[in-house]
Order: sequence, then structure tokens, then C-alpha cells
Amino acid sequence: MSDAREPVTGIEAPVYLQYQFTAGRAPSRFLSALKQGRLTGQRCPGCSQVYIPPRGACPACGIATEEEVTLSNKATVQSFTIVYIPIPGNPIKPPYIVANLVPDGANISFIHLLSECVNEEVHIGQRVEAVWKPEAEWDYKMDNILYYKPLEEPDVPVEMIGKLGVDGLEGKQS
Amino acid sequence: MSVQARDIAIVAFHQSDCQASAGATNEVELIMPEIRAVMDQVGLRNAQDVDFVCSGSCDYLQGAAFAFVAGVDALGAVPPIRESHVEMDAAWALYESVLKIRMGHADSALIYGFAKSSPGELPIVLSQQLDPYYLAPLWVDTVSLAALQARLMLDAGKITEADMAAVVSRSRHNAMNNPHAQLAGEVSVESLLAQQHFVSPLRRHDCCPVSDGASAMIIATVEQAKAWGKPYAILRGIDHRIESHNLCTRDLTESPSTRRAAEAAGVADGAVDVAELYAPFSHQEIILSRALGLGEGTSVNPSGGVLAGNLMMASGLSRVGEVFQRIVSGEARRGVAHATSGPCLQHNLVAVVEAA
Amino acid sequence: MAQLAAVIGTGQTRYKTKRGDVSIAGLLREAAVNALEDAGLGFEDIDAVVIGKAPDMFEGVIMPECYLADALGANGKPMLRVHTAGSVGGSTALVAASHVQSGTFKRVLTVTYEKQSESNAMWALSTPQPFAVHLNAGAGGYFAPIIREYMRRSKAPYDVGIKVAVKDRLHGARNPLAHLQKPDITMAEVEESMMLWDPLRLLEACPSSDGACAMVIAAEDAVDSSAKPPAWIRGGAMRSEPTMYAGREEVNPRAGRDCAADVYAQAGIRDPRRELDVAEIYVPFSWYEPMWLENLGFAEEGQGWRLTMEGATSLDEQGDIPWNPSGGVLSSNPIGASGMIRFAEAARQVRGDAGDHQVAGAKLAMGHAYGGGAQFFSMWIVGADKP
Amino acid sequence: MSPTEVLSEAFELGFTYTRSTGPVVGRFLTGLRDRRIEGVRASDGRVMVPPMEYDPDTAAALDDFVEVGQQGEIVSWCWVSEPRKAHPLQQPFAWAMIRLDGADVPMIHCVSAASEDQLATGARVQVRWAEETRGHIADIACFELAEVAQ
Repeated sequence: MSDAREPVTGIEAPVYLQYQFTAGRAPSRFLSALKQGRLTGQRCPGCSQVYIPPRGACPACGIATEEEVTLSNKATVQSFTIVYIPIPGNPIKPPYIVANLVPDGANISFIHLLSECVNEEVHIGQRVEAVWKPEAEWDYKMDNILYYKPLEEPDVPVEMIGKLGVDGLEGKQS
Repeated sequence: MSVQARDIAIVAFHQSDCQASAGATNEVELIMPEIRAVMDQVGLRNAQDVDFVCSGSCDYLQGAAFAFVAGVDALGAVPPIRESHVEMDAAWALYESVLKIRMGHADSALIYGFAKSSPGELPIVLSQQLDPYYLAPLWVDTVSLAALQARLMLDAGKITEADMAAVVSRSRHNAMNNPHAQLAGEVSVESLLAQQHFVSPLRRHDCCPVSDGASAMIIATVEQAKAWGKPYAILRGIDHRIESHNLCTRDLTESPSTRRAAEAAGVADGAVDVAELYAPFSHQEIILSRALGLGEGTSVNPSGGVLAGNLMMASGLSRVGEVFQRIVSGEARRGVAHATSGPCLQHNLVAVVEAA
Repeated sequence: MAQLAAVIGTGQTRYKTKRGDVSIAGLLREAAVNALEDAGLGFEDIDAVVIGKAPDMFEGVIMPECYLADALGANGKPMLRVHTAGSVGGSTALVAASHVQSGTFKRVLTVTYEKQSESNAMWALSTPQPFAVHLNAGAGGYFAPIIREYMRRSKAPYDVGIKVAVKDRLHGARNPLAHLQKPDITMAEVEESMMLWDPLRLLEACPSSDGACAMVIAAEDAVDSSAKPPAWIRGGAMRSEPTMYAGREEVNPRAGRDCAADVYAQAGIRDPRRELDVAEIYVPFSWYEPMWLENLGFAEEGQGWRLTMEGATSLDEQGDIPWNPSGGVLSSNPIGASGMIRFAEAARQVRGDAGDHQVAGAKLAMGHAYGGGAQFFSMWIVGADKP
Repeated sequence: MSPTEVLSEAFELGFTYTRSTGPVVGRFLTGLRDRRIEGVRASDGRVMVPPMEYDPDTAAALDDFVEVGQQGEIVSWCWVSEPRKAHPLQQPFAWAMIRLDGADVPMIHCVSAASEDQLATGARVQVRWAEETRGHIADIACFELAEVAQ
């Protein structure tokens, strides 16, 4: 648009809107527990499956969830990707691993970073453990857990992923 | 158009309270109680027991993409269900569901709408539905546009400020019998007129409040409704029409699209006992009443209408639900419901509901 | 019961990274006018307009039907806006069809679009929210782990995705509207392209495009305006399931299987590979071809990749069931329109209207779209023969 | 449900969109940059400012441009006593429908005035150009009451 004789063919349209976000009841309980250093899920009264992060409903049954369950810091890699591109607004440097992780005691995976690992050695069924920030830095945030790191434990057979109790492979199934 | 091939029954309806802020309640938590309520009215388990589900919501109201995807978590959609969504008021989700039943792909449908409008500055958020080159960059808010429309009405002698206040007074009065209303009470026209202007010529009470909440409805073929054995009303006709996006080419003192939708829906085919009109601003109720040809015999907005509480994306569906409830309760035999979308009544839907 | 309906006109824009020469309305208009001309109709002949697109945040225009009414000649008519995530192009076509199949209208115009160059797709698909972890590295980051699980289960060779990427780009080179024009693409070029979300490389992912796609759908007694034969709608189905639930089968989602079973039953199809002549399937990431071959019943579970590697889905290898002869989503991806492009391309095939990417003698074709976390599905079957 | 803290946080949803205008909108904005106002003639002959790309009645593409005046008459208006942050003016102001001389269809823009009682339907207003025009609707900074009564 510097040349005044060139016709206008475009405009910039800054659309910036301000919102006050309030977390729902179930997410608020989840975040409050995280601030205390606990990872929690909610158990569906219908199908008994444990959800993380809890959203207040069992998506399969469509009924409200209420019962809070404390989950393990240990988890299993359900699957993962090695990401080579930066996330907008995130300081993590590529390549990094984003994994679908099922914490022991839960029946569903959530996404988090995997670190302190050799990227080429990460695999489905691998055991990992949460690495928390120092307690003084805990906030109402999932990134109180900085990342997960590999554990020296036997792999979980694929058919068992998502079915471990809170005590892991050694404990009873949920 | 009127419903010729398959008559459609409205079987259940419920809406949440209109709250100035739903606070710590997310979409799923807003929707679930309403869906539970309509399921219980019919005696159904969850969305598995209907043939089709359709919802209405708008991502920008709460500022998150894919709000409706979270809504699916409230349905019990395992095994998978037939489901669709309109980024419009759920009255249009009702319309889509009616077509599905008419074409024989469903005998029943669950419809719901929901929004948390309180997290943002709603009149400013909605300015971004205007022309993206000429108006949206100026951030012309929806209250101001309605005020321009009201001034046109006043200048043309089609209404007085007292007429507007009378609409508000009746809304607040009627809302005293509506447990879900946000604003209710006895207020005189004189006391309303004594209030200062907000965006002149509008006063604050001429504008609907911002409300959070949800509503849900179940419709079915008449055969299915009979099989369920619950009271139902007949959705006799439903139609909707849109107008130009250029507000200045429209005659804002009339609502030709409402008139057209009303003709197609068959509003004039019988007496109208009750009308629930989606008029977010007081003067718009007068425009709509005229466009629908309503007279003395019609009780307009017995719920208080949206001036008493406006569940964005659900208020249109709620208007249909309000008429349904008055018909099954025996209060009315025949009613008209109206929904609107866009600035200054740009897009209007009209439904005719009758006693079975 | 459902009235017969047929596609009597399709129209598309040229797909590009940025259509800097048109407004948003102008983009839709181009597709709409093309579809109307193809149908031998004008805006005045249309009874209702149905539009669809992905989230409003892509263009920052809220409920855009309000602004688009004039451009689509909708004033005084019903106008509806559908939004079902990435499947929206397909579900919009089905909603438009229901306007006719319900016996309510004679001729409906439907248009879907995305003008992705107005913003950034990665941003618009996962806008930041408080208290959330922002690890969403775009759609590829979401689907890559699911692809990895498919690779583990099926023991497919590593280069199946590369083969799909090449095949669909060679198809796209036959389609003058396709965004990516790569007639000389090779397996080596795809393999050497930058790894984005391991195991997905740059050339195994869809581009980000501006574009619009439109169709005119007409009732049985209104199909004669077009010079071309109608594409009869033989079946249409949608399915949704939650994004996440315990035990969800993410590689081979039940919603997709159920949706396919429904649409095949309507069209009387028992063996899709043999009975269908061509399919336009939503494959935004290369590996989704073998995955959907299985999900849609073209191959046994774990065997889909064999069809791909044998060339069964390739026009250039004279495959028996060409998939995405238009080049597919891997060649053009205006998200909100991508599903409808699949549906419209299926119609073009059975109308004998697909130019250099025509499958000879195609009589029965499938259009497919999916969205969200592969949880929303819409499909249709169109045929040259009246049902 | 056990009592929980209400977790609330402000956030901004924003993007600077890059819009291509197409020929009609582009021509109008080019005119604004040059401090000219162009409308378009609709199928029924009415002159519309800003120009619509497509006729509201016939859906025809429009391209018969007409330059119009920089003064006009207020057709409707409202007084914003408490401007919102997003509004173009932060002092109390009016939004108005303004029919420019030579146009038939009004346009919506803001009007700067000292107080509400200075404004009336039918009042004459004129464009106040932005100090720097760049090809944007805000090149018209606002309208203000016309200096010379007609």
C-alpha cells in the first residue's frame, strides 16, 4: 500500500476480543487437586471407567461424574509423535515428543510431553513417570507436571493399556 | 411451508434458569441437566433412544472453537449417533430435525441449544457478524444498531417511547410467573420512562439482559409420540427467511422476512392464542407482532420473552418450547413461536404449534 | 419417505494458498455461480440456501450467513449454516439434500468454503484457553499417534504413506482446480520432505487452501435444467461419537464403520470395493487412506495398505477402485469445503463430468468426510442410475 | 458436589486477519485513500454507499460506480453516552445512518458531536478524514455536523 497509485486489494482486520474464562465444576476440582500435587480423575457411576481430565460427564454414558479418584504418577505410553515444528506461543524447542499417556488408575489417555528420553527408543507400552515442578511453583495448571520421563519397568502389553489399576501392572486391574 | 407429509409432535421441552453468569459451569455441565429433564419427561434413557440429535451454539460467545464438540459428551453417544450442529440458534436445529423426520430418516429427534455469553462483551462480540470490510472494523455494537432501528420507528410515528416501555412493563410482569426468568417484577410505564437513556433512544430496560444457559426439546412423528404415551402438541408449520446484510437497504421498521415466514408457516390459518417472540429489544416486539398480524386475542410473550432473560443460541428454541408448554397445559389451543438471528431481525423463523 | 433428489450442478473455485483477488463473499460466489451455470439455473430458481464451514475463527466473521445472504441470492429465502467440524462439507451436503428429500423444496443451493489465508489454521483450530496445556501441535500432531498405532497393528511397510502422497498428487495433477500441482512428484521427494509429526512428513500432509465448493440439488421433477445427467443420491448418513471415551477405537472408529454400514444399506451395497466405481474419501494425512480402506470395508482389518501398495486406488496404475482421482484433500484443503468437494467430485464422476481425472464409465461413487478427532462422519453414495 | 474454588482468568482471543477485498470493496477503499467516496448503482438504479458487491434484490454482481458527495443527511442516529473500548471514538458520540448527497441508500458510521442535543434526524453532516488515509473504512475518521447549512 506504499505506492498511492496501486489500488487497495486488502486490509488488516485486528479482531481481538476479551473474555473472562471460568473453569467448569469438574475441571476446577481437577485443577485444585493439581495445585496440591495430585493428579485426579472421575469415575463414571454407570460404566466405572475413570476419566482424566474430568469434564463432569462420562462421554460414553452421557451421565454426570462425581466420584474423585487419585491417580498414579506412573503412566503408560499409548502412542506418541515426535514433533519437529514449534507450537505457536510455546517455548519448547523441536524435536520433542508429545505422547498419549494413560496414568495408572485411569482408563483414558491424555496428552503430555515426554522428555529425558532417547526419542528413537520411545515406544508404545513404555512405562513413564510424571516429573513435577518444585512444590513452590504449583498452580492450577496441568503444567505443574513439566513432562513425563521413562521408567525402568517392563512394558505394558498393548491389550492392557488403559486397563491398569492405580497400582500399575503389579496391582489389580481396574 | 406447512408440514404436509408427516405431522410432527413436540413431546418434551425444558430450559435452564437464565443466569447473568453460569460461573463455574462448563458447556457439558450446562447441557446435561436440560437433556436429562427432557429425557425424563418422555421416559427415555439418553440420545440412544432418539433417531437424530441436532444442536445450536456459537463458538465466539465464549471464545473457544468447537464448543459443540464438548456438547457431544453430554449425550451418551456410544454407540455412535446420528448427530448434526448448526452455528445458529437451536430453533434452526429444530428446523433441520424437522426435515430429517419429514424425509423419513428419523422418527424422533433431540434438539438443544446452549451458550455462555457472559465471559465476553456480547454486543461487541456480535459486531463481528457484520460486513467484515465496512462495519465490523468499526465495532458497531448490536445495541447501537437496534437503537438506530428504534429511532426510525419513533421518527416514522410507528411507535412511541411509551409503547416501548409498555412492552417492558408487560414482560417484567409476565416474567413473575416464569421461574427461569432473570428479570421480573411490577414496573410501571411511568417509572420506566423516568429512567435515563442508555444508547438513546434505548434505555437499558429496552435491551434484553445477557444470560447463560441451555434448553432442550424432543420432537417425534405423531405415531412415535402416541407410542410414548406422553402429552404432545403438533408443530403445524415452520419456515424461516433471511434479509440483506446491508441494514440500510432494509426497511427496518418492518420485518418482511417474518411476514414471509409466517405466510409459509400458515400463521393466518387460525386464531393465535399465544405468541412467543424473540425480540431482544422492546421495539422489535412491536415490529414482530405487526409482521405476524397478531391482534388483541393473542397473549404475547406470556413468559416475559427474552427481555426477561436471553439464552443466546437457545432462546429461539425456548420460544417454541414455551408455546408447546402452554398448549399441552391447556392454556392455549394454537400458538406462534418466533426466533431471530443477526442484527435488527435480519433472519427470522416462525413456527405454528397447535393442540393435538 | 424420502423423495428422490439429485445433484444437477457442481461448482468449485480454483484452490490456492491465497485467493487475494476476491472478498470472502466473492470466493463463495464464484463456486455458487459455477454450480448454477452447471445446473442451467439462476439465483432466482433457487428455493433455499445451505452453507457450511469450519470454525468462524478462521475468518473472524461470526455466523457468516448474515453477511453472505446477498452474495448467494438468499434474501427472502431460507438460509441455514451447518458446522460439524471437518466433516462439515459432507454434512452440509446432506442437510441441503434433506431440504429436497423431505419434499419441502425443489432446488437448493449449497455452498461450503474456507478462506484460510485470512488467518492461520493452526491457531484457529486450537485457540488458547486459560488453565489448558497448549501442546496441540495442529491436526497432524493429533493424528500422528493414531497413525503410529495403525502402523504397529498392521505391520505395514513404512512407505505406505509416501505412496499415498505420491498417488494423490499425481491425481491432483490431472485436476486443474487442485491446489498442489506436482506432476513430477516421486517417492524420494516425499520421503526427503521435512518430518513434521513423526511419522508424518510435510508432503504426507494436506496443504492450507482458500476455496469454495457448491452444488445444486434438485427434486426428481426438477432435474432437467442441466445439460449433463443428474447424479442421483442413493444414500446419505452421518454419525458422531465423543472425542474421547474409555476403550474408544481411535484407529478404526466405530462411528465411521456404522456410518458406512448405514449408507451402504441405503444404496444396496454389500461389497463396496466391487460395487463402487470410485470413491472420494477425506484423507488429509497420507496414512488415512489405508486406515479408511479398512474402516469403510474396502479391505479387511490390517490389509488396507496392501490395496494402496498394489495400486488398487490409483488411476495411473489402472486400479480397480480409484480413491481421490481429484487429488483429494492431500492436494487441496479449504477445510470447511473439503468434505463437500469429496461429495461433489463423486457426483462429477457419475455424471461423466470429471475431465482428465474421470474414471471411465463410473456409475456409482462414494463421497466421504470426517472431522474432529475422527469422530464426526458424513457419507453419501451417488449414482448415474435413478434408484 | 464438594465445594470447589471458582477458577477464573481473563484471556484474549485475537488475530489480525489479512482480508483480501476483491474489486468492489477494493475500489471503494482505494477511493477513501484518495479522499473520494464512491458508491455503486443497484439493479433498480439506487446508489448504494458503500458499494455492495451483489444486488440485494436480484443478486446481480454490481460494478456501475458513482462518486457521491462528502456531505449528507442523518436518516437515523443513536447517542452512545458510554463508549465501549472497541468503539472508534472514546468521547460520547453518535452512530448514524447517513445518506450522502448523490446516494440513495444510507451508510452507517460514527458522528462526533459535543452533545446529544446537537443532533437530530435530518441534520447535515460531513466527512472528517483521518489524518492519514490508508484504504480502510476508518479513513473516514467520523462525520461531524456540516459547517455550511444548505
